[in-house]
Amino acid sequence: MANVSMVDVLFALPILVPSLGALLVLLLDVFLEENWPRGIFTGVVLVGTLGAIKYVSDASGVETTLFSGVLYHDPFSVYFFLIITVTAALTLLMSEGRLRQEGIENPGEFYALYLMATAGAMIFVAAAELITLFLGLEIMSMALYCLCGSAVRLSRSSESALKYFFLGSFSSAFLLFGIALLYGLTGSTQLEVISENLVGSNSFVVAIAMGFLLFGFIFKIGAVPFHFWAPDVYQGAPTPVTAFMACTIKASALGAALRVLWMLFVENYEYYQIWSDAVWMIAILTMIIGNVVALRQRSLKRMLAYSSVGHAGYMLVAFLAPMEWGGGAALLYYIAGYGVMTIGAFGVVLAVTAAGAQERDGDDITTFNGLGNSSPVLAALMTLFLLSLAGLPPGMAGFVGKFYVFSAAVSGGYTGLVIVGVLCSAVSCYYYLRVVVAMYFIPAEAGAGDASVAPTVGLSMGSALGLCAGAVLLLGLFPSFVYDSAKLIVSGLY
Amino acid sequence: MEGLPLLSTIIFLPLLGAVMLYLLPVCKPASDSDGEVSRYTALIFSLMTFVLSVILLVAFVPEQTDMQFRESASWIPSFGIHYQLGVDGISILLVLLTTFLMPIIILASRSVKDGVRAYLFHMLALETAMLGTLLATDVFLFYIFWELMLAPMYFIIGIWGGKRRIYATLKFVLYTVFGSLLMLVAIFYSVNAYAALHGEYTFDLAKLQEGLVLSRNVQIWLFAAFALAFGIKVPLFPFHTWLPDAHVEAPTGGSVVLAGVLLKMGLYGFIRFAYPLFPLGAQVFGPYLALLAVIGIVYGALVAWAQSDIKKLVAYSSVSHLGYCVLGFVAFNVASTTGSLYQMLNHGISTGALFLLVGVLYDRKHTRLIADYGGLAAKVPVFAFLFLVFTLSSIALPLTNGFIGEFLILSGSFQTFPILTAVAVIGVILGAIYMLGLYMKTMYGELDESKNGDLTDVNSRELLVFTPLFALVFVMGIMPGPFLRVMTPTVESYVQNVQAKMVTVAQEELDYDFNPAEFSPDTVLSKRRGEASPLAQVRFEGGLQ
Amino acid sequence: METIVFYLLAASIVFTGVAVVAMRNPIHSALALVCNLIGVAAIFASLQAHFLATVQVIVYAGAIMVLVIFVIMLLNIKEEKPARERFLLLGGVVLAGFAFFVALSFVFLHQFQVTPELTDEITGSVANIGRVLFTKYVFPFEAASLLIMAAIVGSIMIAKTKRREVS
Amino acid sequence: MVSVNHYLILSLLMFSIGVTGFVIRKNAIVVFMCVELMLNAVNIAFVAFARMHGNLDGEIAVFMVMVVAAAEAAVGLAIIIALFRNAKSVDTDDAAELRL
Amino acid sequence: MEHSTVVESAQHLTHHVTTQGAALGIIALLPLVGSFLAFVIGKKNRDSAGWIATLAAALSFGCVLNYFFALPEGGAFEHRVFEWFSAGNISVDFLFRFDQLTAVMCLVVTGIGSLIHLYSIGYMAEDESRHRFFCYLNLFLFSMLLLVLGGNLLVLFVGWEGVGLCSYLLIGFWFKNLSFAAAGKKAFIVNRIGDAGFLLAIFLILLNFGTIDFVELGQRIGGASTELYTLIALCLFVGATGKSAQIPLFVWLPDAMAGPTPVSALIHAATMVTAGVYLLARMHYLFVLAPLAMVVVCTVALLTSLVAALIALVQNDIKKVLAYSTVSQLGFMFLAAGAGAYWVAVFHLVTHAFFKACLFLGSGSVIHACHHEQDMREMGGLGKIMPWTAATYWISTLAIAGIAPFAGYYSKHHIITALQTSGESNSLMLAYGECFATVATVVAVLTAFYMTRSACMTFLGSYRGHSHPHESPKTMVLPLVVLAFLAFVGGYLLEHQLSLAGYLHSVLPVHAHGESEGFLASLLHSWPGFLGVGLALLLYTKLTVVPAKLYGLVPPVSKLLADKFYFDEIYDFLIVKPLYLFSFGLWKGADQAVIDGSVNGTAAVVDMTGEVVRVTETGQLRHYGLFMFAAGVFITIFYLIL
Repeated sequence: MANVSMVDVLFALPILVPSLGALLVLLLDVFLEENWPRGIFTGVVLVGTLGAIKYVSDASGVETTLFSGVLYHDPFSVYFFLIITVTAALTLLMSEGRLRQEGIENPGEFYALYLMATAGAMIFVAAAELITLFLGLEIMSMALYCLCGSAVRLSRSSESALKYFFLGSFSSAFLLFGIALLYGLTGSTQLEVISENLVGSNSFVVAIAMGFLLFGFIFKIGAVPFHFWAPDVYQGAPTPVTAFMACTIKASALGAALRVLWMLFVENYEYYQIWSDAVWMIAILTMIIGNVVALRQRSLKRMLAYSSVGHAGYMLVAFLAPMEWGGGAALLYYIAGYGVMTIGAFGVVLAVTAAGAQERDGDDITTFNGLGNSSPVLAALMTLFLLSLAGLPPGMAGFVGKFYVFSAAVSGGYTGLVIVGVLCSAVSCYYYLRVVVAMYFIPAEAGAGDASVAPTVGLSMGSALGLCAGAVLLLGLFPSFVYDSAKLIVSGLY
Repeated sequence: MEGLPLLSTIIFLPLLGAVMLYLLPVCKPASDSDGEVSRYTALIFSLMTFVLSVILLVAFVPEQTDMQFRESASWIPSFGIHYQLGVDGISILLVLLTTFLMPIIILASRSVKDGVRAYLFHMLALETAMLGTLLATDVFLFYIFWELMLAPMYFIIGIWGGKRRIYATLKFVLYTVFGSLLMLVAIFYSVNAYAALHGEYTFDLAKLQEGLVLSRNVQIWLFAAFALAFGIKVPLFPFHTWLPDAHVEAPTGGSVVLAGVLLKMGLYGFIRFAYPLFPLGAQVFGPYLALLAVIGIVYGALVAWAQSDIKKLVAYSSVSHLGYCVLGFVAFNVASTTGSLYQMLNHGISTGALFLLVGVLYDRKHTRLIADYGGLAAKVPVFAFLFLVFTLSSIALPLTNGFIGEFLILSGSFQTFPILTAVAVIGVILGAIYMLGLYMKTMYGELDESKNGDLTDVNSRELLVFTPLFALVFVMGIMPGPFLRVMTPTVESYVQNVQAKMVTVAQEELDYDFNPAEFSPDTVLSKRRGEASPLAQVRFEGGLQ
Repeated sequence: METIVFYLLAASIVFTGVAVVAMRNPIHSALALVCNLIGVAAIFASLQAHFLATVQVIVYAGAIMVLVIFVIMLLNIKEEKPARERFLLLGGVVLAGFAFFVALSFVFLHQFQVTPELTDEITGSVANIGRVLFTKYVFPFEAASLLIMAAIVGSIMIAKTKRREVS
Repeated sequence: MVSVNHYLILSLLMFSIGVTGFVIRKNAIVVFMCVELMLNAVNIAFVAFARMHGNLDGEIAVFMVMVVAAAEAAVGLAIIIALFRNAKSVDTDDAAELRL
Repeated sequence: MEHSTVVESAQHLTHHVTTQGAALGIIALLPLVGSFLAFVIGKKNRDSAGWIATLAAALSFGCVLNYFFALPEGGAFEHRVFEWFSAGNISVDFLFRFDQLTAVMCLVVTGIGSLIHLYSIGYMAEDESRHRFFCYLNLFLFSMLLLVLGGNLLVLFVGWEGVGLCSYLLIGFWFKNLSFAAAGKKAFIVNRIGDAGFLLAIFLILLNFGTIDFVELGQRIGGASTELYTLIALCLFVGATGKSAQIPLFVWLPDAMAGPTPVSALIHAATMVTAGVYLLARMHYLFVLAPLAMVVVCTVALLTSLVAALIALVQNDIKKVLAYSTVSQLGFMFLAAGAGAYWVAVFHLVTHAFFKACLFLGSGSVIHACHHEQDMREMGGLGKIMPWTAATYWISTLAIAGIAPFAGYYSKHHIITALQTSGESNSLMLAYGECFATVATVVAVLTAFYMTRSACMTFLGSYRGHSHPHESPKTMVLPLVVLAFLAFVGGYLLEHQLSLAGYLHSVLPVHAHGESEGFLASLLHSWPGFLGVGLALLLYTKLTVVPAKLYGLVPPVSKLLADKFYFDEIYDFLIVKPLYLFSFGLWKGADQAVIDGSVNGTAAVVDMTGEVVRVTETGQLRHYGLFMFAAGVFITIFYLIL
């Protein structure tokens, strides 16, 4: 039993910086004036986190675990740290100065929780041990429950917090049971030990444990059949939180799930069949239901929620494709691309629905009518993000992401799954393009709550959207940069 | 010209123009309220592109049958994806058609009143996408440009279209996406099969053509996926119903580019990709495609006859005409394939011109119903004359361009599918019936003074638009030699190569059958455990052949 | 003896558990839950997890449940209205839960037929727990503080209300 | 003899009761209590397994679950209070503004 | 005849001493230039158009004469203008060839064409857009010359379609009248049906013989099965029926009379409609290998000539009578061709061109005089008012009636003789030869009868109309006189002095025929003509009440004849209407309902699925918990058990 060394602490800096940052926010909130620039401070913390990540990634020569084997310290974690921090920073940037409009009255607490959720998400992906993993999950979730309810005067915000909280607790109870079963089977909560000891176990029990674990992970990823919370919560929560959930949280859940499930069930060859069948079915259901139900949504946030469900489906396809054939790398790339385009889309929603953010139908699709005339740049950006989500050039990141994912799946032999995937992708074009229709083809009616007046964008939102758009294009045009390193990173997993 | 990447310049010059429209201060709506400056800017860029493509044609060596003016740069090395361009006798004239039509479309854009700049932007962007599609020799690059064609067209129909534009444009996009995504799966499959055999990924068309060895069964499926994507684009019966809607709702320029170039992309895809990659699949599907094409010829013609809307009539006539092109190609001999390529050019010119003519009428009277016109020949003789010429070109009267194409197609196809071609000849009759019927109903008879008494004849700008098209109708009808000479060497070697593959591959009837299950994680894991991977065996067998 | 104790405890746990679900009045449910948690603490104790048993009683049955009851009283919650769904659906849900239970236990019966060895060395004593907690599990332990921090901050943010500013 | 199986079955039974309660009860506080039931059920399993394997990882897990439960109690009750403030009800059926 | 003999003779007949480099293209090019100039200059100065066009036609005629005289016995001129197109195994030259057959055709086309141009100057003098008219007319000459000069099937086809286009334009010349325009369209479309057959024939020839050059084809022919020859021949014949107005595609020709009368004379009597006959003559080596096809040709031709003659009996429109007469005479030409006497067919073609052009121009003169009145019941007694017209018309009538020594007699006599002897060369005709000859004789009687009837109704008796007729101007009379002269002596000259048979024997099979008969014998052989003419004179000058009574005698028959056997109505009812309804049904039913319906239906199904699945979005926590739990249990159990 090794004691805690300085190295452990240093290498855990990416987690520690936002945690401490959160405390600092709270502390400063007490002493500073009412309107001190909390957002900027939080941004600085996140930038500091980026610095820490840089430090860690430079230092990571040898793969190792930290704190007597409860945290991984490997490129995989670093990659997800980066994704989590960058998406969190982008979300933060775009929501700068817009909290009040969304009904958030306690910015100090909000930012603190935001940082804590970020830290929790990092623990979640980096955990090498299931109790730590569970704790990371709970830190992230607990902060997130509260963030969802942060617009305290809005009943839909409370309602979304309630739903997210109860369903989240419900699912984590299942996850916990899964952990208990694995512990019972192997006598350890260390992933690597479990993976070794699991060989030869009763596959029935393993299957049940697998089911319970999937319940927990899939819930956070937001895939069918554990997606029911997503639309309600996405719609009810303040838009910045929604964006945070859709990108950062989903990314960390995928990262954690990828590592855990891969190590436990894929490395363990004999359980692979059960595992892959289950994920196969979930992936198909997710793609179909996510995309098909999105067709009928009028609320844009709800639509994006279902779209994110659909994308979870595509990511599960990559999840299924074997790592050697590019599944893992494709997933890593996809998460990055998906993150920027989704944040971009939510950013535009945030800007356009500013006036009606606290109304019930504030994000109705008619809000976008005539945006192409009143604010051509915003509309063009939204078009780019939506096309990217639909996987159509010039939305290159989405297209290349799908390309990687489906290509990996085909080489993995999942051609049927890919066919379903592309068909769903075709279906998804309809609802994405419906927004484009509203923006460009339907003129705004005077007076109504639509975009007859150009929404204000501002510097922070503008730069966030610009960064997202740039990332969408660059990731797509020069994907090798990310993909090749993703390949290297994933190769460390097996 | 040494050192200048000519093809890239041709592809991206229009895009540069499109961007310039937004960057140049003179094009700002404030200083350019009627969009004249933007029009001229766009015109200059499209003309420059045309000039460059003419230079390309001049420098092109027809006798060299492989790709010329190659450009290649590694793009996504892990998948062997290259930014790779090239032009050969099959694509060069289509490139010229594209660059030729675009200035004409821009000249004819006067009828677009609102958002001229955006309209021109989309047109130029579309030109880039189309040229890219024609010039890409990397499957991935091709696919990107292929999909890129959708977005500008979507906006062109959606913003500047008619009443049901939203329905039409969504239908257009969804239909096309539906097909092309399945093609994407087939591309993945082929690339993976190639990788399994040769141990490296590549999207290079030439390499895939060389090295892709697939069993008949697999080829059938992959070809079907490609055929669906391309068949929808052509459009082949029964995947054509998006076309009339899109044509009717699109603005004039949109219709012209749709009929003139976009539809050709489907057949071009067959020629460039589906057939060379999957010759056995092509062999199996060929007769069925021919059947569909012939059905399309007769069906399109019959339905066109029943139309009361001029644009819809012309749209259905496109279905019929493209049927000829497909028939000619799938008959797959040198004559018919050349004819098919030639007919693509002709269709672009004559149908493009017809759409422009309809646009002229629509600009003046804002109706496209046949019943609203009649007796116009007396009032607008020049218009009537032009209309007659393009009508005759459309029904393939000898000495117009249409005849050469149609004759080559039919006489060539007759050698492969005599019965089907005999049926297709019915289309020749029906073509005359609906086109002359249209001409008679609109141009002949007594003029309704109250309705069309104020109609003015084509003005000088419109005349400028039609003159090059008019000239081409006869030049290509009387002197097709120069055009044919550019493509025949390539077509000859192309047809020979593919036919040779059909024969040899069919004879060998390989044991090897690409089976995706071999690449499942089982394989991967067994490999990790040090067992012999089925993949290795596959490689070994592949090496033996 | 041990068996009898187990069955008694088990019976009480199941009974109080059912009571939690079945009671109309939330207060009754809460009280049932307290009993249930104490039963669980007894089970812990019977498994020689003394530290956990203690914490269970103090933190769970004590602090947490008091908080719950406090909230119930604060919000002045009355009895629950009957569900809108028909009885059949409820029955179905209960049956499904039961089926879940039966299926899983059927599976487990074949796996864990092990009688725990009762040894003196390794027990859930405070010392043993503490040793593990502060060596191997020091990071989770610290992370738990973050969790509690988040919970505190979050609940404050959500529950506190500023006076609405009049503009 | 009392085997691990006995504890496990007890655990599962309790878990099932919790699940059932979660699904059929409408009062948010009771639903919350059902979640607590489920967590405690898992705790029983953990402790039994810890005994079976003779290591303390399971007990540490239980300890952490208790922390989580405490945190959940705080957050959950706060959310319920917020909901009550906005909707004047703790009935989960009434909290259905967000739907379809 | 033995197959090999036939093939040999075909090879012999296409074996010319060809002379390269003759600028044959100039013959066709002149009218093309004329056409352009007539339009451009005529647009400024309307009156100049006619003269320009006439000059172009005359110059062309001059060129033809030049080559005609230069043409050596059994030789041919060739002019390879350029390689038109070539791809794969198909290579087509723009090739002109001038042999004896072409020479005859060219002379007819440009000669009569020039005369009709001249005539048109007077006829169209008052028309507002006569520049357009002359432009079209010259364009027609150009196309027609392409047709006859074409050295391969495709150049011929160019001309073939070109004349169709010009015919379309000229029929619909007065396009403000929609029914005229419709007549033009009908002509074009019916022709297209024939063209489709022609195209198929070209494809078949290309496929089986690899060439479409007439000479090469003649050399390569042979070796294929009789069925193939029959098929090709029938396809060609389908093309010919379209262009030359034979059953079943003859319906357009009567309607085509909507065009200006010179057009009817030039296109629909003298030249274009005979293109089918020319085609058969050109491809004779193919037809002689397909005896069955020849029987079909004969049968169709006989039927056509009979039906058309019967209809002509009761027409009152002077141009309609002439139109049906043309159809009937074209039938005669095909009879000759079908009997294997191709040169006779050409002979009749030439004489027919003389007298029918004259008749049409005469009728045009009458119509012009009567201010566009075409109904013969509104005429009468015009012989006194316009003697030149009347005289020429009568001469031509006698010519068409087949009375020696007028032109028509010789060709008709040959046709009937050829039919009688057709069994010698075609065993299938053995049984029918006599029968065909008999019917043909009957038709000849009918021809003489209805033509005399029309002449009587127009020129004899007293004027029944209301306008003030007058003799036509000199530009119109001069062509009439020339043509009448040709109709008078042309046959005799070609039979004896100029010996068409001898001239054509190097390109067409000419069977040795008996020594020339004496004048008396020929008068004797003209008995059908005398019979018809006499009967008509009797009925329409003396017993004028009888015809009406005759018609009244069998009303259904006369009605049937007057209504042209209801061909148009039957086609309309059986083909056009159903096809249009079918098209409409295809559009509404197949296209919109089934195909588009299934497309939109798929979309709707997906959409509805979305709607149905959306039901799960109840917004209620408990339901979500239940769904998740149930789904989790389901998936776990599903994979546990399966």
